[in-house]
Amino acid sequence: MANMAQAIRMALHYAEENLGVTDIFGEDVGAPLGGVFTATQGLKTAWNTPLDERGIIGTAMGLAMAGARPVAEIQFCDYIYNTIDLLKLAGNTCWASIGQWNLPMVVMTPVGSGIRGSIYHSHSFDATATHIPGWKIVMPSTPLDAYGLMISACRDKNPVMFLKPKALLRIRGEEQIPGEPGDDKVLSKMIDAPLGDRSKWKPQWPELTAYAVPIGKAKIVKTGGQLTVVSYGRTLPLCVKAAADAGLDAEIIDLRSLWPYDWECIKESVKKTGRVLFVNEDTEVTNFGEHLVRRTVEELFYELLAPPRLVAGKFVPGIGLADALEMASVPQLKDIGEAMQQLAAEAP
Amino acid sequence: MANMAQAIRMALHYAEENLGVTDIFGEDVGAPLGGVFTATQGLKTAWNTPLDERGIIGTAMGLAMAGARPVAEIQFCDYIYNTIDLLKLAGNTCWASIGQWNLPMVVMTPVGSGIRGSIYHSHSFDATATHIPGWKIVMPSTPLDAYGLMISACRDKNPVMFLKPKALLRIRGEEQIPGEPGDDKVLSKMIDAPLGDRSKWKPQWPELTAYAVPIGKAKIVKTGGQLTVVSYGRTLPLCVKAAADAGLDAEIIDLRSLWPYDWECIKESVKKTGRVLFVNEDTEVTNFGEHLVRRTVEELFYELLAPPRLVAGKFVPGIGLADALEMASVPQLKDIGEAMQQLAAEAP
Amino acid sequence: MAPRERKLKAVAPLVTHSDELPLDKKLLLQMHEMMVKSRALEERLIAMYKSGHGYFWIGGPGEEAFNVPLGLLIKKGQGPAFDFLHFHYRQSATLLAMGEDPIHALRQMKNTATDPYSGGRNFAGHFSKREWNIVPVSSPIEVQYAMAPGTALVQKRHGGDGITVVTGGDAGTAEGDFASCLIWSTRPGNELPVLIIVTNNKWGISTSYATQQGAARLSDRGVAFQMRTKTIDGNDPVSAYLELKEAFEYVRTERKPYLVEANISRLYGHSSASGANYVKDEADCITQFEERLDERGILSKKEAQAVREKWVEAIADMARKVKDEPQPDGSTIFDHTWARED
Amino acid sequence: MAPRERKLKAVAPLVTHSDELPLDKKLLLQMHEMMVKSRALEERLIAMYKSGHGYFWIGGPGEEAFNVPLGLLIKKGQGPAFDFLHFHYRQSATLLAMGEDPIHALRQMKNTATDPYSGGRNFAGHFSKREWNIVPVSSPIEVQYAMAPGTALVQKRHGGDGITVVTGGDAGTAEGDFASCLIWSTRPGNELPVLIIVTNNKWGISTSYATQQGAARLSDRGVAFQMRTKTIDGNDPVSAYLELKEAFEYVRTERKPYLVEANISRLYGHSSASGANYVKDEADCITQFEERLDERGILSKKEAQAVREKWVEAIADMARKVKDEPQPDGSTIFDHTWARED
Ligand SMILES: Cc1ncc(C[n+]2csc(CCOP(=O)(O)OP(=O)(O)O)c2C)c(N)n1
Ligand SMILES: Cc1ncc(C[n+]2csc(CCOP(=O)(O)OP(=O)(O)O)c2C)c(N)n1
Ligand SMILES: [Mg+2]
Ligand SMILES: [Mg+2]
Repeated sequence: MANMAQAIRMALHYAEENLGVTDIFGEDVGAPLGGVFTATQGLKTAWNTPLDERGIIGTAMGLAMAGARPVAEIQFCDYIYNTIDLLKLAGNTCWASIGQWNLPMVVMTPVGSGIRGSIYHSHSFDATATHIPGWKIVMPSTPLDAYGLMISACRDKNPVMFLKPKALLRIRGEEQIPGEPGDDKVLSKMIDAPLGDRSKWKPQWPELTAYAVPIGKAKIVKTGGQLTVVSYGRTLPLCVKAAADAGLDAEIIDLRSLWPYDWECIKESVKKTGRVLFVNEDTEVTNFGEHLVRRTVEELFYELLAPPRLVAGKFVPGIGLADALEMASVPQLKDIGEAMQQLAAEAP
Repeated sequence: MANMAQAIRMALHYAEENLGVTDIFGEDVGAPLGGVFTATQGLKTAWNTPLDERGIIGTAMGLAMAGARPVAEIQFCDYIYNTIDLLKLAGNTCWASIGQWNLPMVVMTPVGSGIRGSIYHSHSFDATATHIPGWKIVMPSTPLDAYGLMISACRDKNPVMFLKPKALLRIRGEEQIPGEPGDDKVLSKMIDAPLGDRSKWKPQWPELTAYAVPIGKAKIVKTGGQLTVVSYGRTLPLCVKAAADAGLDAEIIDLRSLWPYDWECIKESVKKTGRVLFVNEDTEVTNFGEHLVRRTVEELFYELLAPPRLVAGKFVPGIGLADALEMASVPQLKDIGEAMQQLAAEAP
Repeated sequence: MAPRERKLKAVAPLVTHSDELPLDKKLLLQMHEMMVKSRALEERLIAMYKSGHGYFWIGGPGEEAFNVPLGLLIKKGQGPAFDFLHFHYRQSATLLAMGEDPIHALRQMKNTATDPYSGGRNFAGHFSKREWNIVPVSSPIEVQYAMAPGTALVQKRHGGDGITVVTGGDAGTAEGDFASCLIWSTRPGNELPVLIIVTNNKWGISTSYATQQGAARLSDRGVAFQMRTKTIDGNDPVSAYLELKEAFEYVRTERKPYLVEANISRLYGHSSASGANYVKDEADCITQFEERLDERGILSKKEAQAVREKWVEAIADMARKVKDEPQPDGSTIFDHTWARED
Repeated sequence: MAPRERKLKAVAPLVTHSDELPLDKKLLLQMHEMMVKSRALEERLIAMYKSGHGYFWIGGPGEEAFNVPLGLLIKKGQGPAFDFLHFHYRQSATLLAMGEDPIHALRQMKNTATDPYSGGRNFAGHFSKREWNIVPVSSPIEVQYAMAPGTALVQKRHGGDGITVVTGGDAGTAEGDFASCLIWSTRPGNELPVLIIVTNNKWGISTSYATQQGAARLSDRGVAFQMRTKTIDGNDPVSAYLELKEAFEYVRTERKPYLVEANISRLYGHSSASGANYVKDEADCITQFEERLDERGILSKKEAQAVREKWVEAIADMARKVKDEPQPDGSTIFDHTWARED
């Protein structure tokens, strides 16, 4: 099966062929590199930009205004923080112009830890992104969802922030993307750029379809009755594994869309289990998981058997390079497992 | 009594005379204007900068590195959002250099609604600021606290973000700042720049003292047993008034320091009342009040008589100019009063 | 040894046409009327602010001699075949020259629900009009320079002669976005059809250009990028017209950028926050132009006065009309957060 | 009518000293040894990465001919009387030329607790040394250009001859912070003593300068600001030394900025992410310099080889030592969040 980088690439190929995507651009996004994580290799509308994140976001906005359909990349979300004003502007342009100007644009950026990226290649962006109104925000945890969410993002009339969990980009999926060949090696030969000279290389795209994951719809990865676990991105598969390891009957929800998010899905599950753990790896102060905790107590307080819990990144100024530093800074399998067990066992 | 703008000005004067403050700077901060809210009139180290927020924050960092003690202003917090990367860098420099480089710098910026500032002069910054590690963050609601917090900020060895609640800047205090003359008119004559030509004007500073409000310490504005209300900035006096209007025996806490914050004070109060309302005006998704809600359920769940509640700004892309739009977007007296009454009356 | 370095000088020529009126009489009169109409509009907006019919005023009195010719030269319409316009908040005169009804500016000033630009959400002077490719004027200074390459890129691909026009103030050029615009417009082989304009009134609120920026001429900022540049007298509508015309033609046909700095006046201070009173020691382009028109026998002072009265009155009428229009309702705050699905 | 506009050309001269060796033999040999030592260090760092003793490598092989003279010319010490240094991540050679012990770079590569720059928190090449005014090298590109005016301002006030040196890559000049540095260094009457350096290796990761930036010479970016500028050959240590010396002297004495662009090579690609293999079609400054030293009878190839072997070995010894040093403990993640109170 395709890995997530390949899945995104295929979705973007589909989108430039069928959904009107005109520009896939950013630092090192075009040939020869095709993106630092290979997610844009071989795409016909991919191009390289100056090293200027403000220019990238600004140009995306201009392109969208003029009728193009851009997919802009910020090479690492660690480098998006000088553009927050522009992201806010993109998010308020439709509203401020009372619907005159909408901005159909996608911004994608790799997020999170897991590759020993040190202080500046380990940032999360979900807390900051969810505080910016006017954007839709998605974050897949599987290649198939990455494919389907990218299709939806490229169809949306509004700005969509597509967060790519760095640690999962090279992990192969367990579900087939409609159209991809069954054999990984065949797929790789078709669409992965060769090492060495790429000037004559052209990808051979499989016959792809418009498989779409609707924005705003969560996925119940595993049903269960003992407690609810809500996560997304890198920590989602850890939640699945931790529950299995601990033999807990957890209901695990992959949120996938952070804004708008599938409150109905969370609510139904929490009503059933009475216990909920939210897991993400952004730093834990003014964190999106805290929004979910707040909403939970606001609407479901009297149905809770235990306080809703959050496992998130420590509130440290950065994620240190050394192994032990990264491990202690962002949730690991063990942390999640322990939190689940405690929550499942918690009694007043 | 002094208003908050005057209080800040006096504290800065004290700080440049006694605490080593070397540079008070930003757009229109120096003569002749002395700041768009007059908070820097007549200060001897105040100077005007190019219109470049990134340059302002970057220069502050450089000044702090070289042994100066800067107080930088961003004219409105609405215009700070292209500097978040620099703020993050300022917040991680000491940590990343394992303590070699600390940055004793203050950034001050007017925040919030209340002056019909429309989309771009009504932003709040507390949610964003509290998500940035390595900063101390303060926000006074009275002139005396503004004075005392600025003194502490100018003594701190770390970056301090001083949020100025715009709506309160021209409101006179009820407490005297040690040293200020009793008569407002006398004070104004001494330290407010005259209209017209100011080239020959010099302020006459009162004899001031190092009255300091420690960072991290909340203030119980009113004790009470029925419910706890935690707020800061513009909404704090509204909470006081709403409680009085409703005849509620509320314990009202002015947080004053957002980071680090006085958890002990909140905790003691919530233990006593079992009910807590958090009030701020930043948009309500991934909001600092949600962090406080999370911490409350995390540590005090079993002592709560009702779910902790949050009153915050609506999650709108901007605050519209027209009266009704602003009123509907951010908490007003009525909203706060209703929330208090509901919380006080809430039973499962 | 090779020579070490040279002290370099500013190189963009300053262009003026001080004593000439080499334009059609009809055009001269048209420009005059538009300038006067715009001034009447701005003065009405200020009066509205002063009498409590609006919370804040910012606008363009003093820039008419530049903004009117700019408006006349624009290729107006929707989509990439037409000009895309990233404007500053002082460009009511450009809109009026393009044919906009001044009543809408009054509506925005009074933040009525009928304000077609923002529905009562945004400040005066913050226009937006999609049918004419006028992208929303934004309060954050200079972000328009970061967006302009995007629309210009679409136009470059589209072909034809539609171009992007972006304007901003002198102080704002200190923001990095101005530099971004220069870089993104001159990528080798991908030069963009963008007319980059700076209106230099020598002030950013209370801070003078002379104290903050070391560039002798702001147009010199384009030189390193091998871009055409010039500094023009924006207080003279004739000079402005001719110089802008040449720049527009270059950008339309060559599909490459041109950086124009226009020296202009700020006639009522920065905004209502600084009082919005007439500044006597700044050149008033309308008075100056009327002097010349009178001298050449094109328009007498009396005739000019009549034009002014006509518009003052017309706009006063509009203001009366707007007075009774409804304010937006609090229940609408979320409207248009998302694009309409259709 | 006045002339309309002129097509303007890049104006900063390109300075080279190709055939001369007008420096002291002692200095030439010192520079050579430092260059070789730095190369040996970088090659060891790469080897460590390749054998799993580090997660990521980035560094400066190829820039030695520029970075060594730079380091030799710095006025080293703490506080505003000395030079403040805002460095790029390719400047190990500058540090070694300043007298730094190479073992610390190995420690940072291996993210040991003993790494004095970041305690195992930051990537290789991200130096920080307060005793020498070396501010932490930051991963975000170009932010150093926004901070440099701050340290230079303190130095301007302090008097004496301490200056600020800021370096960055060519691609990074597209960030607005580079423009901010030019603006803040040239405020009229407040010109700052800052040596602004761009090392132009013609690449930003996989993206070539030629495809993205229209400035013929990056040093031309300073022209509009009436700043001294030059473009030099950074692959020739003699040229680099002489040109930097002149620029340092100007900034030290005139207390005004100077913009220097140095053309240099990127000899092992961008970083370990692109393989970190030797790039044959880039000029190797050490090979070239050794050729010249040999020709002039200053240092034979054999002698040069001996220098190299000495340092390869010495650094290998250090690497062995570092191998057993402890990693930081997970419990320390919050340490140094706040400054120590004393
Ligand atoms: C990013 C940003 N910073 C600060 C402000 C506040 N502000 C509004 S106008 C202005 C001065 C602008 O001067 P200039 O660019 O010369 O334009 P002018 O008003 O003179 O036409 C400032 C500082 C803002 N709107 N945006
Ligand atoms: C703000 C920011 N954007 C993107 C990156 C990712 N990045 C690291 S190095 C680099 C290229 C830098 O090129 P240049 O400035 O020429 O320096 P060089 O590496 O060639 O010395 C990029 C894009 C970054 N570190 N910071
Ligand atoms: Mg101006
Ligand atoms: Mg480079």
